[in-house]
Amino acid sequence: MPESLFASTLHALLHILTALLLPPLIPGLINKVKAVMAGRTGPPVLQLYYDLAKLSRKQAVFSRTTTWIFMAGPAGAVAVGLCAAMLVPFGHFHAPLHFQGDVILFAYLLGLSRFLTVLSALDTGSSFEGMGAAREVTFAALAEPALFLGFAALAKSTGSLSLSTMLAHTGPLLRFSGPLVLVLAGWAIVYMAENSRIPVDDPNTHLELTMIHEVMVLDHSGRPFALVLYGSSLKLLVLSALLVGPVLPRNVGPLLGWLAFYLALGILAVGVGFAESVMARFRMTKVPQFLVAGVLATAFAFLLMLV
Amino acid sequence: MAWYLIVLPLVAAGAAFAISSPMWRVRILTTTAILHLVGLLAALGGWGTLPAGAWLGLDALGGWVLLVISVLFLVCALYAPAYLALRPDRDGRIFTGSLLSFLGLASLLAQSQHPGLTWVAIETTTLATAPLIYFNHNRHSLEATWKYLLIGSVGIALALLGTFFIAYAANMGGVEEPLLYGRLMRYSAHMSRPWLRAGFVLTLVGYGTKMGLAPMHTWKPDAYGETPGIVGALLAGGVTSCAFLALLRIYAVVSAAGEARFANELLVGFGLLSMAWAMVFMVRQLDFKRLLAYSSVEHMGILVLGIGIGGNAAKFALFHLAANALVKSVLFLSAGNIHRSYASKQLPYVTGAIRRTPVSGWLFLLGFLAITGTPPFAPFISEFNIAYTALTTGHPWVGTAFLALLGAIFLGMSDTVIKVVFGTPSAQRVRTPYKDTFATTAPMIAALTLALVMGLWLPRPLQDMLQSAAAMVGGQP
Amino acid sequence: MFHDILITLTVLTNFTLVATSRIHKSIQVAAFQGVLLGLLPMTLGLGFHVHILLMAAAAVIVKGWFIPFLLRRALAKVHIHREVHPYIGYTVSLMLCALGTGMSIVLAHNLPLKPGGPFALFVPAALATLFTGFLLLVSRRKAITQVVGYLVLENGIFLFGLMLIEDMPILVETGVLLDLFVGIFVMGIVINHISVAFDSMDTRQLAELKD
Amino acid sequence: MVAPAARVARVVGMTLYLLAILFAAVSGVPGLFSRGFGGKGAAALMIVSALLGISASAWVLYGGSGSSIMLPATATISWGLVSFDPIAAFFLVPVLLLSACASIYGISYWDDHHQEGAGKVRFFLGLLAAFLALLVGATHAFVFLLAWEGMALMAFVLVMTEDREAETRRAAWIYLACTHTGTLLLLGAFAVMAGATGGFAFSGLPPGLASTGKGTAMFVLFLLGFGFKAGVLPLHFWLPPAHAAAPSHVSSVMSGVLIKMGILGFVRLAAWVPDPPVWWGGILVVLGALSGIMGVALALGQHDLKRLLAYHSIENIGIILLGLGLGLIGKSTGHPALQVLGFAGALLHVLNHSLFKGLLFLAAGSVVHVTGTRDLERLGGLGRSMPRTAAAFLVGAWAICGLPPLNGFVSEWLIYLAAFRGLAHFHWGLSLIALGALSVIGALALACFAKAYGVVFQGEPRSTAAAQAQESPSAMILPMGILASVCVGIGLAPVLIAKPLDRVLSELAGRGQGLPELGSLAGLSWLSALAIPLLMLGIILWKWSIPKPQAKEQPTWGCGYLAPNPRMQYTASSFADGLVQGMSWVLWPKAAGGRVRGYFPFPRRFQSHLPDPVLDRVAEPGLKGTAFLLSTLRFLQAGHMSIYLLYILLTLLTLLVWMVV
Repeated sequence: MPESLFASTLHALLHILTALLLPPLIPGLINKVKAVMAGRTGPPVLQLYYDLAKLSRKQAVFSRTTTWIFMAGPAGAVAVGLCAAMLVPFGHFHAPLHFQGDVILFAYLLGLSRFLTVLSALDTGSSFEGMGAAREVTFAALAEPALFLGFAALAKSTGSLSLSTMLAHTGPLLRFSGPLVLVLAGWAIVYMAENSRIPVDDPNTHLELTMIHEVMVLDHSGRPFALVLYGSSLKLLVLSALLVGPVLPRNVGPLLGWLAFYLALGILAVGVGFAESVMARFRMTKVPQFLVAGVLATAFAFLLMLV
Repeated sequence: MAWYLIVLPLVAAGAAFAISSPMWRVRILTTTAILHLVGLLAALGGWGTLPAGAWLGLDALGGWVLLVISVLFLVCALYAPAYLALRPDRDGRIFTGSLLSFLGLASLLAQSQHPGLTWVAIETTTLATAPLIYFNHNRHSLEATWKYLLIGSVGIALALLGTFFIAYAANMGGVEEPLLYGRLMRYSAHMSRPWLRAGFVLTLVGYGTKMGLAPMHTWKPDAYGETPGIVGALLAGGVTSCAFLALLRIYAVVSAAGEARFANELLVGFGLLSMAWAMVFMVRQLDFKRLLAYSSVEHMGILVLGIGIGGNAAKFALFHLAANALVKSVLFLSAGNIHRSYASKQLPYVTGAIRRTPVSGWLFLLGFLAITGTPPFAPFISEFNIAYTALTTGHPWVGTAFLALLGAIFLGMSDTVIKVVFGTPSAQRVRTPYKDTFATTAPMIAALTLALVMGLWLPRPLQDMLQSAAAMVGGQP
Repeated sequence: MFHDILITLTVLTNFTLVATSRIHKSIQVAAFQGVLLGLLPMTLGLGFHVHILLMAAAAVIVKGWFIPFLLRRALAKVHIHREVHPYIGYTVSLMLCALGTGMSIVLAHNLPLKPGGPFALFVPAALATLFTGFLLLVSRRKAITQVVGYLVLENGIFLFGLMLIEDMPILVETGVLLDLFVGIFVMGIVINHISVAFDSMDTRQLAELKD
Repeated sequence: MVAPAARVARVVGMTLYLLAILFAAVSGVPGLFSRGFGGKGAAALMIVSALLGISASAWVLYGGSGSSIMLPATATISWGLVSFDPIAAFFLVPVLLLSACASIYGISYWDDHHQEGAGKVRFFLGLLAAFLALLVGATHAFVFLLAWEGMALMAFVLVMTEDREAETRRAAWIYLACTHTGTLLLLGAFAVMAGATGGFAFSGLPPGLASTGKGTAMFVLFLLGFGFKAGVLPLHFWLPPAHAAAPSHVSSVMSGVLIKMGILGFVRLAAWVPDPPVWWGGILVVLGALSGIMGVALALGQHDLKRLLAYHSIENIGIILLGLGLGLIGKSTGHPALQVLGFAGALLHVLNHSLFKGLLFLAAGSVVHVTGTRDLERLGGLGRSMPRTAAAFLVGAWAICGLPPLNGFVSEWLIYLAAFRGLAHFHWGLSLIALGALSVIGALALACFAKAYGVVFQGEPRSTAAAQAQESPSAMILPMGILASVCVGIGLAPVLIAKPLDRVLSELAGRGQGLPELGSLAGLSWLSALAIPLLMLGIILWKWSIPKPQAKEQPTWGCGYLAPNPRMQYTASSFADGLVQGMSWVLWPKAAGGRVRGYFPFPRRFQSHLPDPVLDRVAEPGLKGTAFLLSTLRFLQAGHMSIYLLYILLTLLTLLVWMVV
């Protein structure tokens, strides 16, 4: 869409602000929904903001086994998350950074944040965190192809290699057409795996042996832990944006567009909260099959587009 | 023709046999070798002009082969003094005498233009080299000599019959004495085909036995395994070359008579069979001297294969004759040194040669690499070109088989060689006083260098000589 | 005519050689064959060239007397009289010999002869004798018997050489005489070393070098 | 008639190139005479050679003109040709850079006082570098084979350095056998090629040849010959043992550049062929996917640090082949974009892999040097005792996983772009294969290097040797620093290598075919635009999160268990177990040992390992079986002379009968 320079700067600013400020809201929303579903009052929606503020003032305690990587991990993850956020379109406006091939960069930034998290987990030498790290990389190996096959499908339909155009205008691929639905289904699975939500992982159980993400950050505290929490919520936002992008209404005005985006985010969060409160998490051994289903879904999407 | 090339070594042989001082004997040996090479180079100036009707004369083919033998002999002669010094127990008389008389007879062979004379030369070479094989005077060397003599004599008897056949073929064609090769080739059109073919088959089997083509090669591993390395070098590079030359002469007549296709099929068949047979026995071969013997069988196979393929390959078969002789001398001499230092030539006992005899160990390794066709050593050039000609001139399957066999042989040979050369010397073997010295290694280094140079550059006159020798084998008189 | 009879006798001696088990006898027969071959040149009606006489003398003296003499002496040294347990039994040897003779005849048919020579039987006989020599070499165990085999093989070649004696005497003489010399040389080894190094002359003991 | 200036300009590159070869070749010579000075002398000469060579490459790649010289005639092959064209210039850079780093490293890694035969190692390393440098410029069958075999043999001797170990001898033999087989295949290929073109010089092949039977035979032979060297599955099996057995700086040169010479071969082939059939590219893509996935999968299961790295070399060769294959498809179907992106990605990955794999092997070497073991399960916690080595290894791991903002990402990104663009074309299936393979490889590589770095450098030391580790001397750190900084440099400013790549690409496209510039197809500058803020942001946040000095240090939380000890840490095997078990249907891991039973169990051992599917399951049993079959033929020479004479008789009879019939 032809935009004036002013408009686009405005959009960019809004985009950046959203990326910086919005993330902690989403987990809060999800938890609220879950609490309500469970008939509890639950923590306030802004709880995570409070936690972050408190943690950033707290003195950190850390294992003497660790090296600088232990600290650098969370920081890097946040930085990476922000960069990734600059690539994803929020709604139907071009992301602040968009160029041919940013899809791949986006996917690899996710990989990078995983790498850093895993390393800072291993840095403690705790067998629990080692276990978590092992699971993280194992499941990611299955999530990655699903993500890329989805990109492949979209790229083939739009002929573009940039998220901004790929997600915003899915070309001949109509919304709610078979392939797109399959892609989104596959990505939904990726979404749960990457953000360690139920049914892949349970963000707020405390049985170390059953956890993936939580168990990797057992030893973090203080500011690093704040970064960890913020980073994961950021990841949640980014992937949500990826997920809602294609289904948003097109060719609406800027204001409506942004509103639609926020609304969609909210709906997604509520949906996640709902899902988490009605279903239990899988046994560890079931998770791979679940992820394979995601791969198959995206693969079918690609094949469907050829017929 | 050059009488002195024949006479000089024979006289020297007589002298070496007569005098008693070992020191003088080896001096005679080395000086004769040097003089022979010098004289040969001088004589080679005129290889082009061969007087018709001469029984003796130095043509391109004979000149080339004799040059190879002479160089090889020089290498061995330079090695001999140090070796004889190591073996005071043995009588150097017969040894030196036989060596020198072999040189004389080889010169006779190379210059002979008459099949009968050629045959006589080969026969006498056999007799002259028999005492060399018996050098060690133990049961094994006796057995080896017995096999060498009896199998060799039977083979040569067949060669004589073959020569008779060809003579009869010529006789039926109305060709009278003297049956010089030149005349045979000129009148080959009239010769009786059946006799000619039968004659070729007989000479092929006969001289093939002497060369060591499978399956007539059976004396070879025993003989090479039981003789000193120096004799092995001379047999593998010299005696075989003599037999090969004799075979080539007959082949030239046959191909001049237009029977080349018939002969080529036989040669290719024998070549491949020899390589395959050698391969079978080189895999897991624990005795590294027998390994070299089989490698010699393989390379005889390569020679006849090249001739059989013909054209460019024939030329490079002749080139390979030289390459093989040089590298084989390195291999046999270094193997001899290693054998001497370990007092064994069996694998479990001989390991880590680069630690006990560094120079010989490295030379053995390099020689192995050279003989298996590693550029830029000379054998690579010939093997490459033979393969290339085979693949591109209508023998694709022969070429493929050739390369496959080369590969398999490399696998088999490398296994043993690496075990011998690397690792730590095994504790079971007591260390003999032998140590690498300049005298026992310099000749090998020289030979290897020569092989290297040949791979990169060959003087123009030698190239021309090679060319016309190949043409001669091809049947142009 | 006469030479045909001699040739026939030669072929018959072949059969006797492969059939006999006593070493003395085989030496005798070999000597007899040598004499036959020696007489053969005379009967060809080629006149009495020096060459022909030379050949005849060489054959009769060396093959008929000298070599048998040496062999008998060797035999006296080691006390063996029979070729026991040959690799190939005597009856089988006989059959093989017959087979070989047949093959030689077939082969000879494929080798056209100069018209009008007295040599009709020479080629088959020569090949048959050659084959017999081989048979003895292959099938016997004692070194002496193998030497006899080698001599018979030579006889075959000698027989063929006679066809060329007229036209190219030098070739034939040098060849044949040298061959005889080698025969003697080989025997020298047998007699002077093998019987010493290995107490009997059984060539089974000469099979230590192998893969 | 060229102007003198132009003539001078033409010879500059070649002169420098030849000088570089010369210096490299002699670099080991001083070491043979003086023990003390040897290492430094070799390093100095090699550095000079690297400077000369790299400036020569720069000259050619940034606009200077390449040139070629004729070597004198041999007895047999008319001319030997060496030409210093952009391709040679491009490949020369990693060769000399890595050799120089290796020889600096060698000063203290393999010094005269501690190791046997240090002079030998230096001498042959110099020769190896020289042969490699000659090989990149060889454009004639004879010179090519000469350099090829020379390189292979030097490498063989270097692998054999510790020949007292039986394992080393075995590894070296396997390597020698494979490389020689490869050479024979190449020999056949060149023969066929010369038969078709009538010359041994690498001129462009005549159009239409590639699709004939001759062309097919040639391609297959080249594929096998170069594949052996490059370590393409299933011809990879020599690679892990050889890399594990060799001294680490040698492994870094071998893995960094030696196996790339197989790729060089493919690149040359791609340059000669004007009209490659599509299936050529297709085969490369399929083989690439296979090598990539299997390579990284096998790497996951290793617990020998150097074997792990070796398997990753196979994986990266696979990635390079994916790029080459896509480029080749582009060339045959006439899609310039595909061609540019695929080839550019492959070439850049060649450079990148040699950088970070060299770096990784040097770092691994310094670990081995200090702790004396390659076994992951006995290492750990080295990040604190050897911070520099750890940092170097981290950079290498980061880059090899293809993570932004390092160089590994740039090349994989280009190949991804090629694959994505390929989706739009007719042969979308191959592109999809490439895409899927790349994504799987990326994820698995990340897992594998998280494991490697985590187990070696993080946590608690698992053995006393690891506990007493000290940082390696600076002569070993310096080369790692150089390589690491180049990795970062390319990652941050990939624009700089766009022009050289364009030069090589135009060479690859063949004469007269204009290609779009790489810069116009891939927004390389965007990467830098994003990478730099990313780093800054990360550093700022890191600084912010670093706790005050008086921060409390505690032992790692044992989740309530009070007496944790180092042996309780998650091991390398258990880290990879999930993935290995998941892929057990292709990997066939072997496990021995029982599970723990009862309330008061006795001590139990458990060990698992991952045999190489080709070497341990096919090649070795096959060779053993063949050898046995052949040994059953030994009866043919039982020593009985009668039998021997019988052979002669039978031969004679057969031939006579054959003649008559």
